[in-house]
Amino acid sequence: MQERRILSEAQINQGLLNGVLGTPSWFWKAALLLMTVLGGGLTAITVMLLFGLGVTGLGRPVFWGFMIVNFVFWVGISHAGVMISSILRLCQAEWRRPVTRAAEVLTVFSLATAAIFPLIHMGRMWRFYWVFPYDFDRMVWPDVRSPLIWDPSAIFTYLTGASMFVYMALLPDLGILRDKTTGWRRRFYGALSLGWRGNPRQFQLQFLLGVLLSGLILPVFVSVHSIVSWDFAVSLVPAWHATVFAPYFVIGAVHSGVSGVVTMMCILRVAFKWHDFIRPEHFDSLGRLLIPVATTWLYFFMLDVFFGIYGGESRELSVMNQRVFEFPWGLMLIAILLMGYIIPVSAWLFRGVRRNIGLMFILSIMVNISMWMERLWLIVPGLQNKERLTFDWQIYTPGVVEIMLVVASFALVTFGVMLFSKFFPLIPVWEQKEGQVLHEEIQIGRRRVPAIIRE
Amino acid sequence: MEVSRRDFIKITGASAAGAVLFNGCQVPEREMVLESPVRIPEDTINSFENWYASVCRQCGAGCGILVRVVEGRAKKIEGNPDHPLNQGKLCARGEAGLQALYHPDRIRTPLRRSGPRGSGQYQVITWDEAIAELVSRLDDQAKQSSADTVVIATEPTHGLSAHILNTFARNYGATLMAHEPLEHTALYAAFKNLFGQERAPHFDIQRAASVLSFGANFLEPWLSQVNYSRQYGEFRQGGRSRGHLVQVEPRLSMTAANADDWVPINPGTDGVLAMAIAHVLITERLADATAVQAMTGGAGADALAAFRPEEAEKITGVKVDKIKELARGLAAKSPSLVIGGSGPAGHTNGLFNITAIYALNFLLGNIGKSGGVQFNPAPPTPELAANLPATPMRTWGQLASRIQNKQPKPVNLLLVHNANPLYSLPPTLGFGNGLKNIAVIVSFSSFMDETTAMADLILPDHSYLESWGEDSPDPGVGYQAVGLQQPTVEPSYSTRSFMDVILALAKGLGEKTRSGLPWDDYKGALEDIGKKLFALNRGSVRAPDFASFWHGALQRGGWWDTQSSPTLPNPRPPALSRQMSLPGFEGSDTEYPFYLHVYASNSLYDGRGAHLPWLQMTPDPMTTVSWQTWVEINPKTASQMGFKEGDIVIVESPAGKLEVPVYVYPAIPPNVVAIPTGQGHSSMGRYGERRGANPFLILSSKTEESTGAMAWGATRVRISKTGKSYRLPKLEGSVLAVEPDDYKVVEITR
Amino acid sequence: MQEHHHAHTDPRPHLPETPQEITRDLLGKFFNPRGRALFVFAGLLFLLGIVGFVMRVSGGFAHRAEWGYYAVVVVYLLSTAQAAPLLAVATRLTKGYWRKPFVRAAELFTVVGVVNFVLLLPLLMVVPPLEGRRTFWVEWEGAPQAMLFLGMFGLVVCGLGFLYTSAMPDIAAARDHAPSGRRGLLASLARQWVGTPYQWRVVTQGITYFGCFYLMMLVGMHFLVSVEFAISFVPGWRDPIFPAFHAISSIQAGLAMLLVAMGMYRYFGGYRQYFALDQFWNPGKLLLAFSLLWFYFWWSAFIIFWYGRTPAELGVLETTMFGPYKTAFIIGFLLNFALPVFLLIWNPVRTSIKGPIIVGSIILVGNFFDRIRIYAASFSVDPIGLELEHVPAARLPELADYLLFAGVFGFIVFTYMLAMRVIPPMALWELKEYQILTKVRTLGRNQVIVIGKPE
Amino acid sequence: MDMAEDRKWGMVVDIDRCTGCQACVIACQTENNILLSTEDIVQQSRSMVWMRIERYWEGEFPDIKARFIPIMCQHCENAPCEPVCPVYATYHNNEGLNVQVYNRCVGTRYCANNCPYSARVFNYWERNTAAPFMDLVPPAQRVAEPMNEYLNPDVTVRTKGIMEKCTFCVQRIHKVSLDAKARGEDIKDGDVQPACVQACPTGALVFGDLNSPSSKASKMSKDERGYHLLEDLGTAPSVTYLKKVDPQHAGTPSRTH
Repeated sequence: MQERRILSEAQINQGLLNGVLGTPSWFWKAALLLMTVLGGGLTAITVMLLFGLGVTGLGRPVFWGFMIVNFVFWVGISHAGVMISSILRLCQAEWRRPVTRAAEVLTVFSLATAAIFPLIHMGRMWRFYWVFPYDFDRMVWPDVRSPLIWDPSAIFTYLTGASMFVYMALLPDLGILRDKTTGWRRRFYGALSLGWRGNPRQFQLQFLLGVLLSGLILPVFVSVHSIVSWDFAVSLVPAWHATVFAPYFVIGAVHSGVSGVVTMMCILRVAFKWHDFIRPEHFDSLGRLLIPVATTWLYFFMLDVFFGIYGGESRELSVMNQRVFEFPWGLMLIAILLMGYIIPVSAWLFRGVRRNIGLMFILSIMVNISMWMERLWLIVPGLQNKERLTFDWQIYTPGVVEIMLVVASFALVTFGVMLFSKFFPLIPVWEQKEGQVLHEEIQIGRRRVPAIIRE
Repeated sequence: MEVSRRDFIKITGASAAGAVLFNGCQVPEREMVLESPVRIPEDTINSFENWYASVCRQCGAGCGILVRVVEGRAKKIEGNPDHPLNQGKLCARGEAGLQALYHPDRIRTPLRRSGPRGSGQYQVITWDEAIAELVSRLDDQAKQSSADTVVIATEPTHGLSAHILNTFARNYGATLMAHEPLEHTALYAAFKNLFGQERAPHFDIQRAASVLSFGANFLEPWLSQVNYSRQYGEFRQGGRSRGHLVQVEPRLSMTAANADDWVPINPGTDGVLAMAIAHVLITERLADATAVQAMTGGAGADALAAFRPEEAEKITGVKVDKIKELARGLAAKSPSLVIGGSGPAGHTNGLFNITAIYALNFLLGNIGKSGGVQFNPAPPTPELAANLPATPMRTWGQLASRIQNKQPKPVNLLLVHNANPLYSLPPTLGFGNGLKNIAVIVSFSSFMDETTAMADLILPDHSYLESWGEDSPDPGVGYQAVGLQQPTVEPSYSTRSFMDVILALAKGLGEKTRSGLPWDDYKGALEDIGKKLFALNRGSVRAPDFASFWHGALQRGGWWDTQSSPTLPNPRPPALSRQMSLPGFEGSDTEYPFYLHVYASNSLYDGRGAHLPWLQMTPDPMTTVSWQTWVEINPKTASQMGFKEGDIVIVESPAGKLEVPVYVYPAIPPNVVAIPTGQGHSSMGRYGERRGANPFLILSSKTEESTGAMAWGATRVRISKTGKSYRLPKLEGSVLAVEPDDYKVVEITR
Repeated sequence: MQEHHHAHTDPRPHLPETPQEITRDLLGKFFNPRGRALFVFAGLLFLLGIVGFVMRVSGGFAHRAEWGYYAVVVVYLLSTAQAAPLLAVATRLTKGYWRKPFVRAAELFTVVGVVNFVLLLPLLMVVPPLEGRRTFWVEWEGAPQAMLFLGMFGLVVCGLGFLYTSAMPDIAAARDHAPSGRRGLLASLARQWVGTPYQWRVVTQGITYFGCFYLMMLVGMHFLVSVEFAISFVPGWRDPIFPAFHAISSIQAGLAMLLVAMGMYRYFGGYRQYFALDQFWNPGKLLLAFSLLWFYFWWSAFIIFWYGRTPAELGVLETTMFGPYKTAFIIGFLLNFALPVFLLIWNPVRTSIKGPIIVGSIILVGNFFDRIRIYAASFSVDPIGLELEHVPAARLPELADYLLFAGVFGFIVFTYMLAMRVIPPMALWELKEYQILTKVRTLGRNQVIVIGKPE
Repeated sequence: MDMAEDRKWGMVVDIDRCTGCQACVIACQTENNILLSTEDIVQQSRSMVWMRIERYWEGEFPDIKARFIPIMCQHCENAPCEPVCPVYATYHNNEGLNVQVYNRCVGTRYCANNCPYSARVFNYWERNTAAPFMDLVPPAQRVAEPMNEYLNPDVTVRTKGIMEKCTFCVQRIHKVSLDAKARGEDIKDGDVQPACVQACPTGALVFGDLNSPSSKASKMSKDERGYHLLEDLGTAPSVTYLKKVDPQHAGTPSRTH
């Protein structure tokens, strides 16, 4: 780990809390911009409420469109946090330290955003609570056979878990903040920090909690996107009804999620001038992690495509035919493969690229564009050519409202993370220090080899 | 009878029970818990309903209907199972009658024009004023002994209403004309010539073994759609061996689509084909010998030398083998039935076509046979026998010119009822331009159609669901039948039945005019007819006294006598014409490369249904397009000319031009384009006006040579791009619906 | 820091003090190996297997159903022995410090591939013609055979290459210390290895590339086998995830195979001090993970079929799970998933030496039954059409099959022990590296082990 | 309904009789208070039709045929739409009907996605002209007073955001069975007639109790021409189609049997 500069605790505090204790110059401008976009999103929802979903581009038989695609996409992004924090924590990957918090926060906000979409997408969104086991005047419980009942339970479990994750990892920093602030903020942080003193016992408990949560949240992590994928896979819609969907969606989620984290790290590094904390070596490791992930994704992608044409059933073939040869799906397919795998992975093979922040930024964005398209490519064509009643085949074109909502969703997540960064450090201070303490090197002959402490 | 508590709740206090359930104040029985939300709206409330029998007036067929009335509101129209014509069935247009009753744009009171003509500014007046004004105007004309400057235009009608109108017009001295865009003049002329009957014969399709139809769209609005459709069902799967239907027509119409064999033919040459078939029948000794004797004057096949299949092929474009196949098919599958419809009739040689076509029935010995052409007896009473057929377009042309140059006499007063000549007469006739020369135009329409919009005085008629009436259907069912129309709901607005108004006028105009019209209102007239039927003491309803007879008749929706054996005509085979007559067209084929094939829309018919949103939204059976007019073009032609679906093109004939979106129609010859009628109203209520295009506007004013009927097939057009495009509102999806080979949606067997 | 520390004070293998001692000790064991009795016994079973093989082949290829259990044997070898080396590959790529003692043990399994290659050949004759059945190779007759042949060939070659490259330095070392009798072979194998930096680079690079290729070939092979011998035999079986499930269950079995082998090394091979807790509970964790994945992948397919309820899919479930082969399926389900997970979630079991070994042997049995319910069933489907006409009745193994079952043990153990006598069964150089890279430091109050991780 | 348990309503569609005349479509509209498919609704491919007549082309000019097939909810025994609804808005009742419960529906539209027959239509638009901002909608696209007068009091008027579909005119079924019960009799075959069946001029549609062997529907559903739509999906529809008869047609073998 050549780039590591040994910093004093003071330097670390000062560097990592700059966003919280002071406000960067760009902050308010960005906030204003984002809020206007969000305003657009709100208008869109209001219009849908007033006139009905007619304002979207949906019709018969394409009843699901952009909003659902966007939902799947954001649930996907939300897999970054746990992937990084919990799995890497269990694997004791040293380089995770600066990445964890940001990833977890991204998880929380993207998941919350995702959860909005199925709700506003309902015909009677003001009745959303009917999917919860609450029956008072209806005298009928939700139907547990429906994937749309599995969905909310999985998502809200995951949301709770992820938030706890963030909070647990936040405790020590809250302590620091409490000591560094005055007035209402002091009281605020004080209340949140639950009397954190940072004595060894507290640290050990907090560490145990971390390990415990990591273990507990893993099944949820897998189940969430599996269940989302089953929304589609259990139905009879051609090209949806594929057994591979669950792992395919999960790995795709990790792919886009981790790329999302990369994007975010790039932005943070520049925005908060965290060059000492977010270093090329971290991007290097993320890049290396992404290669097998992307490859597995491609493997499942191929399985899905192969079995789409396998057996030559007209219902599947018509969809696959449309996906490959018809505009815009054909081009989309090429774009997905190029931007989702071929270009980035072949680039990540080179250490130089992995350590080049600018390139990593572009590549990670590229991956997520392709993943968004992939979800669209997966979901819509199946509905457009549903079954062999060719008489009913229809083309889906998104409405303005839907596009506005998609844009707004990106704004919402960014805004959420920004707001978070205003109150809490996006890089865990204590992990930074711990990492520095645990950092070791071994002398072998003339070389110094970086080493980890076997926990 | 035992009714459980729950049923009691359901039947009576259901809504209350529902409310309680829905608020969940109590835990009801399990079934109700699970089903309450289903049962509350649909099932537990069963409204208390009355059913009234009446007659449908959405077209001329006169089907019997039952109207479901709940709390004084008509809720549903269904076919009257008792009525011999439709036997409980009904068509889309009949179902949509409710919207004519509850249409937001109905004219609700008598109106007098207050602004310039056509400005749509009217002032509300009372009925007394209205009647008084009309009476005085008529009186003036009568006093100036210019009663013949009064023209009364209605739809073609028969029976009592025709009787009253005729009498009134005769007494007063007014000219009485009937207008129908797709008139059957030529058809009826042929019936008269061949069968010696004023009335249309009864086609016994259901018992026929094979039917050869020349452009007779009998499954679509043509003469009596529901009756023919019902028979068609039996014809196909009625238990006997499945009938064979062949349709000869330039375009694959809905009827052709249901035929076992569709024979595309050059427009207007149907007669030639029919004669060629006759030729084959005769040469191959497949025809009834005596008929041949009579029809060829003993000359046999030589008489038809001009129509040898080889010759016919050149003209009709139908292959020789096909012609022979058709002839043999007819002969093999007996009883057979040959019918011809608007297609062949709507040409300059219409009468020739139709005559030739129906003449085949003589050769095949179908006349009067079960499964062939059967004849309808005259209605039981002279009043019901009265008839007011459509006035040929040529005559309308003469009227138009008379209006325009006030020669020989001007038209001072025009009374219009259920006719919309302004919409459906080709502009080249100059009817529209002439209107300014008419002093007063009076309309009895209940909707602001084009003609009514020009009216000075509007005396809105009842909806047919609010008024009395009668109809002895024509074409009939082979025996005497009289349908009775009665008010099913109270009139919603201050409207008055046209017949009542006429009778009021007659009353107001004094004894001369009133002679023969003793009644105060139409109901009275109807009851008189009722009395006569009662006096016959036969048929479906018999009763000790008139009152119960009358109620019985009204309840069953009419009176009919299946046993009636009145004298039926026994026509002698006609002589076949020896030289052929070919259709004439407006526009040279070099300048105007396409035949224009105008056909009646399945839902809007000739445009009278355009104001009803239900009929507007009814998908066209073939193209599934609704709310619009389109021009059907063969795919090859379309690709050559670079048209794709939705491109708006200009269809131009010598008479005028239209802007219409293209529908690429795989089942139409490359040299023919087709446009449905019905749309393109400039004024027809919010749902009907300013949508689509009106093909009548570009029709030439050519007429059928001998009868003067409108020849709506006699126009050629050319087509050019506008560059504009439009998404056709259609039910069909984004691709041309063709079933995958390995999985048929519509499975087919031999 | 973690709770199991006081349970086992030092989980590391106790290596001899100096590199030289390691060499001497291990080569000593190499030149006079133990377990001759087992060797002979395995040899006998090997012969039995050959007999069964001959019987099968002489029985002719006409009746596909008869070959069901033969296919089971082939696929079982592919899923266990040929998958075992993966752990060497994976741990090398991820720099797992605990791999050092067992990499060679894993690599040696590649030699079993040679036997399986021979076994596969007659099976190719049984593959039915393409027309009239569902398949990938539209009308490319003979494609399945060709692909299977090439796939297996490539797999075996990669494997041997992998083994040879990584063993090169040790063979050389052995050559230098070998008694005159054995020097010849070793010398010819070791070529002119003297350990120049260039040679080292070749070796390390070679290991990576051969490893990666082996991984890919194996996954590809599982795809081919599962499609050509199972899916395409059962009409209406359109199951994209099945090849993935096949691969996952195979990796699990490979892991199990390796654990059992390590057990043998430790208890009967005389390598007790080299195989310590580290070498068992780390794979133990993986085994738990893969047992869970086994269920996840199986379930993702099952729920889709069960929810879809189309006749074709229900037919597949009937054929391979709940029909005639119910028992085999249930046993497989218990031994592959239920029991292993139940055992491994207990820390005392997972973080022990015997625990993982026992679970491993359980899984080895379970996998065998799992393969039976798949391949015996799919082979007995007849005729292969476009729709499953009737669910085939269960077939019981015949004598030849039983001989082959016995042979399986021989095929694996005999060839393996044969290889042990040619190639040093322990990676000397890896162990030495390990020895160099681990140090003990004092952090705060307690002693910690520091492990160097060279970039 | 006490005797309802052993009843299973079903329909038989004789494609050989169907002429595609659309009478059933409008009959359904008038009976069931279906939102008017105005021009823009049709353009947006959201036609509100519980029953539609599909037209399939076969061959090329001049040897071209058009085939009609009426498609409505098939009331599947094994309905894909039922298990996916989170709020039990659609379920199978004890008379073999696949009922749609409007006031339970929250409009996830999952059922519609999962219906292979695309038989379900969704109320994309607000239909209440009194609702706020509805005056922005052009008059020709609204159903204006007094057209509400003809609404069927036995059928719910659905609001926006609700899924709906053919109910086999459940209101008629229950009216008939209540009347029969009041008379103390059982329902006679042919007493219950959904609007489409009642209207169909050619008698292509037949409705009845498939469980009573004597009913016309159950007899016809055993006709050798009978087949089910998309049979290989195993949805077990209650609607049986009778194959079109075409003497000229070779009769392509189909995968269903």
